[in-house]
Amino acid sequence: MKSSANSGAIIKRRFGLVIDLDRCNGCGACATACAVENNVPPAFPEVNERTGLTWMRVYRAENGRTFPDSRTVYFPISCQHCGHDTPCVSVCPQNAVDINPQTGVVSQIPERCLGCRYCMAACPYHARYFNWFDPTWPAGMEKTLNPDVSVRMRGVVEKCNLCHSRWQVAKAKAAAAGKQDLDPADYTTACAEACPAKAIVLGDLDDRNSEASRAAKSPNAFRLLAKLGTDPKIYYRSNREWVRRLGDADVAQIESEASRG
Amino acid sequence: MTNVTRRNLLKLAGGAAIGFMASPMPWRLTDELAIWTQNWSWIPVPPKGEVTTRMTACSLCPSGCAVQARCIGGLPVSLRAPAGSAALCSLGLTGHHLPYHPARLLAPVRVTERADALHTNPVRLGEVVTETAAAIAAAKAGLGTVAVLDMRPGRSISWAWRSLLSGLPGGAVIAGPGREGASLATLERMLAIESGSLGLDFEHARTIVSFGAPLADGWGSPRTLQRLLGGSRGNVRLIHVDPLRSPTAEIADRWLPARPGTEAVLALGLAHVLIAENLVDRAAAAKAVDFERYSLLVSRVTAEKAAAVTGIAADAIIATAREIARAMPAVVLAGEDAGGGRFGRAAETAILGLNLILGNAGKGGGFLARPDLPAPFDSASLAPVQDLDQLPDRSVALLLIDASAGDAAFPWRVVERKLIAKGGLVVALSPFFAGTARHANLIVPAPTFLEAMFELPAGFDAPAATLGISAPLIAAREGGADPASFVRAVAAASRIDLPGAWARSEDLIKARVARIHRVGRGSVMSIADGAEKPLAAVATPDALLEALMGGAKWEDAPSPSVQSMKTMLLGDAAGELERISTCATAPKQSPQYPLTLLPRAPRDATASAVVSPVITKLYRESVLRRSPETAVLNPATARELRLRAGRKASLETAAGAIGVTIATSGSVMPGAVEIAVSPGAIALGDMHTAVKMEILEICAIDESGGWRQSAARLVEA
Amino acid sequence: MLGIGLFAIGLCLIKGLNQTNMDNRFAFGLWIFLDLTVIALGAGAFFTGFLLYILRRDELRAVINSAVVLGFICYSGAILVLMVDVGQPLRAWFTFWHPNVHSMLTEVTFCITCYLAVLAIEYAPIVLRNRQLRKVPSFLVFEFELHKVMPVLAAVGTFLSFFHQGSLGGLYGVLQGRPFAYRDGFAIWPSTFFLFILSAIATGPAFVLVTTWAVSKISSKRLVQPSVYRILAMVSGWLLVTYVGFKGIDTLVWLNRTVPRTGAIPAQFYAWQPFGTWVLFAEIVLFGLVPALILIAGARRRSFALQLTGSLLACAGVALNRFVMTIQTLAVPTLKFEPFMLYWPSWQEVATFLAVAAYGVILYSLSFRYLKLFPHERDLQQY
Amino acid sequence: MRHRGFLAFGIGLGTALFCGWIAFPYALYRQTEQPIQFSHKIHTGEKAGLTCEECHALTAEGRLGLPKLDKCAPCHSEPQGKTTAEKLLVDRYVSKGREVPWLVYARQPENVYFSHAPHIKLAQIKCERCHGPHGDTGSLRPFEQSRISTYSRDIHGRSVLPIRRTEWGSMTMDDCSRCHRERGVQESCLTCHK
Amino acid sequence: MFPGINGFVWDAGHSIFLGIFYAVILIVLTTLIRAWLLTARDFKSHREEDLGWHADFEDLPASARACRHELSGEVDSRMCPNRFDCRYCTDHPKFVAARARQQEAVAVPIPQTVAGFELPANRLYHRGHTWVRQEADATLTVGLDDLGTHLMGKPDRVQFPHTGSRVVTNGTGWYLHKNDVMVRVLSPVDGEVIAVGGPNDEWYMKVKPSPSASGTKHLLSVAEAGPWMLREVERLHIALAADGLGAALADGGAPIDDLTKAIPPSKLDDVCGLMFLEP
Repeated sequence: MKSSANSGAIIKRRFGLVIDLDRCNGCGACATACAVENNVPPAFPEVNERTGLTWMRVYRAENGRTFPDSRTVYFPISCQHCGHDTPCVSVCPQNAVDINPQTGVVSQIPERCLGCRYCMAACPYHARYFNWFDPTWPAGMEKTLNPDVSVRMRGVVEKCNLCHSRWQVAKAKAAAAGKQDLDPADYTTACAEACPAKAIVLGDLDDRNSEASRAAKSPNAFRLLAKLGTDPKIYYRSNREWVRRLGDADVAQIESEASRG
Repeated sequence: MTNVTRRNLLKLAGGAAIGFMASPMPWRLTDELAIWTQNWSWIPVPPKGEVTTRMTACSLCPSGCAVQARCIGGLPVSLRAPAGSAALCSLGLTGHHLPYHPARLLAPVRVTERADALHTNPVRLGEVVTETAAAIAAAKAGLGTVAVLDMRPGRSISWAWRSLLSGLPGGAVIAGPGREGASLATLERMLAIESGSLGLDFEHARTIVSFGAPLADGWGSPRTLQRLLGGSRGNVRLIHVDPLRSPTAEIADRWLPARPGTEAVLALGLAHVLIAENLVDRAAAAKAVDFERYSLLVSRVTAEKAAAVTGIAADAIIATAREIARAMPAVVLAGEDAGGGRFGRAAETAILGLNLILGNAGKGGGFLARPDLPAPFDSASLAPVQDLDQLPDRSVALLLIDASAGDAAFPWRVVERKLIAKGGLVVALSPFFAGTARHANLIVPAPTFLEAMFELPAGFDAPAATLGISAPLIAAREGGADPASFVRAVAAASRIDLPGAWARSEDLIKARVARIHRVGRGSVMSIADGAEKPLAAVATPDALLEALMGGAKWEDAPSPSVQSMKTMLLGDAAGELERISTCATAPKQSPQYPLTLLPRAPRDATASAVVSPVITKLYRESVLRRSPETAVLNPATARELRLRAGRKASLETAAGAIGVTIATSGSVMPGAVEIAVSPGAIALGDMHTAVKMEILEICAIDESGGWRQSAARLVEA
Repeated sequence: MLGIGLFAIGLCLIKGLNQTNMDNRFAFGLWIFLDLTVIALGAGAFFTGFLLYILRRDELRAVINSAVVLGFICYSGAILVLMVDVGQPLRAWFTFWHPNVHSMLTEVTFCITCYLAVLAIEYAPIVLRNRQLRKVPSFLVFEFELHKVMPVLAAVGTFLSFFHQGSLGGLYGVLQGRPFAYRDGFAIWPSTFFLFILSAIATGPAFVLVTTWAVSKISSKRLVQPSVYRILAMVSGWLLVTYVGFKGIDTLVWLNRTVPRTGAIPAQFYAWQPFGTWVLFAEIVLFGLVPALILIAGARRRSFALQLTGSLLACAGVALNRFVMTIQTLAVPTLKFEPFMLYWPSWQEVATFLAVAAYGVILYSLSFRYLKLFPHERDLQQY
Repeated sequence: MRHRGFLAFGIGLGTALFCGWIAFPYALYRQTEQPIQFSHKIHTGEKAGLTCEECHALTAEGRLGLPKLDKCAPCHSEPQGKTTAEKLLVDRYVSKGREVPWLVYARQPENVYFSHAPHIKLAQIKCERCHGPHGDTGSLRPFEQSRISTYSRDIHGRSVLPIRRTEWGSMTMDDCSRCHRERGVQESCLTCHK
Repeated sequence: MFPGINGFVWDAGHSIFLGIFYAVILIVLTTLIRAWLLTARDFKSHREEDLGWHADFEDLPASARACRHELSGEVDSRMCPNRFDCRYCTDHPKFVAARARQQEAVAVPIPQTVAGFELPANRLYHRGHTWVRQEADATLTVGLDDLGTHLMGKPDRVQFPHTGSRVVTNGTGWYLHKNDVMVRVLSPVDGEVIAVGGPNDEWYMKVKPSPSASGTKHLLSVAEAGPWMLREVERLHIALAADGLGAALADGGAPIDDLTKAIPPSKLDDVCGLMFLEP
């Protein structure tokens, strides 16, 4: 009885990131740390920015003015972990994508995926990536892979899962100590941890006194393409008006020379 | 009859089909095959084993950040910054990949050039030593001089080199060209300080006037950047002078996009306003021996004139000067760029001279003289440490490159022209067949980060000398050679006896640590718990070593004083500055080369000869950073010259041409071409792509050895 | 052609999809586009069957066999390509074992596989009618009985086809992440669901007409009565009119209600060359209304030339529509700061499809040679 | 003729059934012997009287697995008895300080993140629930691994059919999720997959 | 997919979707099985011959399927609805009745030869170019008519049913082999084969009509045979005309006795198929 009560206890969290675009200076440490943490393989020589695997991808965007008035902003974009009408969950033909009720993380299970890429067509953030190549590391470098994350195979889709392996480790640690819930200090994402400017913050958006939820409520916080109604759990904030306009969907197109070339 | 048998066969088949369907085989087979696709033998399997956490420090760039390694079965699988210490850059985060980099050398090699591609053939270490010894002999016999190109001066191995060179003709240790903080040498000469070296005190500066110092791209210790980025930026203001809309410019309070090459004029212009408006402590400034001449010289460079030359509005210049004066102490930097190198003597003198009239010498928030780290051993005679431009051209017969602890990006020609015409030998100590080492005739594989003990002497921007140690976590690969023992071997082979009882690098480091312990000054800062305790409290040298190995840093007690014999505002560049101050207009662009080529790179792309292959995430798998194959123009300029984004083109200067892809961005100064110097294909681990000429090789090199800008043109293919 | 194609297929299966020019933005490429087109054209099979067996338009008996074979070829070909298109063909059965019933793709997969089976069954009697095979009495009798139950299968086929043609449309209509493709709809079905059905059944007969004509040109035989062509043209024409009508309404609703709600601006969709507003015009008028009118006029005036041009245009129209839904949807950026992208298929992609096309041609010509695809052929030889 | 037809049919059926039911399972699995023999019975029985937890102990990170050599060394510094296994253990491993390369029957595949901690500590599940009563087995059966999927045979269970005679018959995903459902554990892919 | 498989839940979506799916599968399967059972049944009731003819008849060109009353000009255009089995035809009796009335008006002269082919009056003719003569002992003699004989000439080999076996109307009568072309001759009557003749005899089979056999209504009287024969000759002409073999049919008045000599083997098969009613 006790046991079942124990394991049955419901813990609902809504983990999300809040990214301060005014702090981000585009160093890319988040992308690198992410790749190291999640065993994302390096690029084949043939790979380009259209076929690469970047769970955390930093877009460079400009305000469209020209020198010296041109200003640059960096958008670190991972899976936005939509909470509602999640585009990818509903389209996957074989339940390889779902939302973890305990964390609100949108999962992508490479072992179940058949590589139809419908979810990629569905995702407005292009946060899902397809393994066009077999995963390969230089000889010996497989010794540096993270044992808590399985290496994906060619022909499947993969994406950010808020370093879910770290969540699992933290849960296990808590359980070993007989605790149901993990200690927030034990769980943060690689990108948040690596950011030199502390621009990325992970936290439970429902937990009123988590730093993340407070930041997410700040007046200058916004979510990408919010109007699509997918309720993403990744928030961005910036005091610069043009940046917010760039991130939100209901303003006229701003030419973006940046991500060209 | 045939019909009958056929019919029977049919029935047999039918029976078999039904039978199989009724057995688990087809279904299990389908399942097993599906699972097989999850466990393909060619998918790498992560290691299994005990999870441990170990502390060390990053030796890949001079900052020496503290590192916490997560190890599986003793081998690091991820690196991160320990709580409370500065975060790691992309290079540091992937440092544990470098021992497995495809460019990693596992045996000494001889480099030969065939069909415009470099090839390596393994040789025995003995051969390298004898050939080096032979070259030394030849040098002694008058063929030329012997020099060591040290990419990380200040390490105790430098003393080993210096004692090796001391007896040799023209023997000198050359600090890597264009390295961070090199410009301080100029300031040191202007101050003619007797002992120790200058250190920067950012902590107390209220204004940072950065002439091109790429603080946000890794310049100086990350602490500075964090202070600038931190929400509590509060009392420190950043004024950034840079033709590039760089990340540093993005975070600057004021950005002055001076035309490339006119920084000196801008500096003089600022000086003019500061003096004219009495914003400086004249009395302090007047201490300088050449103050009269200086003030006369700057008096010529009015704000208007400076504006005409630099392209920055006169009132902006005036406003800047006032801002500086308002928020003192204001430290002025002539920042080197990891890809663009130094400004050159004249410009550095003009820029750094501002510090003197602002009275920053020996002031908190300015420049402090700090005692050097103790030498690892005493030696009767030591070869000097010099800058490259102090070497006469075509003089060096034997050049030893010590790239064992890191590398830097510079045009090889700046070194090449110091070598004798032919018969000169270049021997490199480097873990990788990449970077500077590619220009050597012989390469000895040194251990790389995490494979051996590295010492991390103070960054130039620390107010006091500090020492950290990067402890090895991985067993050194077979076939490597320890730099110190290589020095010993060479010395032995050419019958030079070296002072001190040391065989390997560790011995040198331990010896130095022991000396520090004997000095007894300063304190030990532990990373694990952030506790700081006086060195006196550390009982034995071994205890100190242990602490440092565990990630602690020793920090000398600060001594905020600069004993300078005489201050010179014009240093040894008076002549050049005279000329600069007199020319009244912007530098002309030749019609043949209408563009100004600005090679740049962030530190994490150049501090090591190679980067982890996963750094492709930043360069090739996304366009966050532009690869060395991409030349970026202002759209307007592109339109003028009828160049289209995305097209292949050849980027040409007087020195040569390379193939690039054109990109456009509004953030680029009209008339300029921005291009990254690193990382190339090899640095990223792609050994198959044939090595083309690299961008730095076509950069023009000015008289003071700088290569920040060159006249160039783009021709669409 | 088949050889090269098979080689290309081999490459894609062994080396992986890096052989194609698809990428993370163009997750779908040439293959999906052509699959959708081919399946739309294959609709002729079920719709002719529907007209013949359910609505009892017996004139169509003249083309039903050919239509069925066409359908079979289109569907089997499409599935073949899909098998190459997915990253892990060996896991394809997961969709049946762990289906996500909310996904349009699941619906498509189920329906198409079922319908292929049905088509195979419908194909069987045509094969069994072969002069040699019918010598085996059991075959002959089975064929006879099978023929009697054909209406049931036709009904099932019709049901399935209606569904998956729709689901193929829904495939894109439901992508609320892609304002360019997203459509409002009824219940769980976006409007594209119904539009695809309409366009498919409208162009199916047209395609049958075109192929019949082509075959009779190549074999220089008269295969069916002109009246059959007329019926096909008439059916196709009127359905096309209906389709264009609804499509027009849908487009207006989409531009004025759906898109603004998603925060996007319709004008942006067509701001990127080469996909200007001309695409919209071509889709609805040039290859929609025009062929419809031509077809009807042709049927009225008994001018075969008109009927043929109309049919060709109609087929082109459905292809264009599928192209817009698949490729243009992916080309149009969703985030403000990302670029517009284009994509060209690699030779492997083209070759793979050509292989399937070759397979189709071969299978059809074999059927034509040995089977009786056009029952009236013989009579028409007489006079 | 008819009769002969049936004969042919029967033959086909028979061979197929044989291949499917008997030959196939035999051919599917590759058998390897454990490096040395080991008797759980002796260790758990009155002889040593150990409990599972004493060797298979839970670490602070919630990991639990086979005991390392340091667990064996204290008693087995020199052979306890005459068996070859004993001799091997001491000579080849204990004395050399090399870990015994046990082949793990119950190892889950790469894509699964399984931690014993929640199952033992929170749900209080007994070892036998999943591992069966091998605590009192006298010897180690050979390790069987599928030639195709590389899974240990214990994952799919002894029987080639997905029919479980006992509670601990197999360790497939369905088994996990069945138990989870019974206990009302919130489930999603990422609960167990990594 | 199935309850119990991981991920399956009893929600509306699953129930509806899978419900429909299984329904479809079920329908398809049952349809197939039904077809199969019917097949089995047909074999039990030995309908294969009949069904064979059924299929063949459908495949016959329209010209070959004209109703006998069209041939005799009693109706302008009529396709035979009963596969030449007038015994079960509802309209046939009406026509006969009508004819009876007419015959009172004018007596039709009975031709002995049509287009050079003999049509003996004491025989009944079948559309498959066979004739039937009712013998005194109530048996039926079956033979190949004049056109058939001329068409095939002297067959190399004749393949008869075993004496004692049953033949059915429009089922296989016997096979004629000529220059490796095999021609199936339809049996004009139901009954048991009691004797077989051959090309050398004037007849091919003697048949004892089965009690169930309901007469010879379906056979053409010599009067009807005339127009029919004309039509047949015309069909033959057209068939041959395609390769300009028209002339081969008749040199002068009398048709040559062995057309196979004149017709290229490639074409022979088709021509025979056309004339002997096998598509």
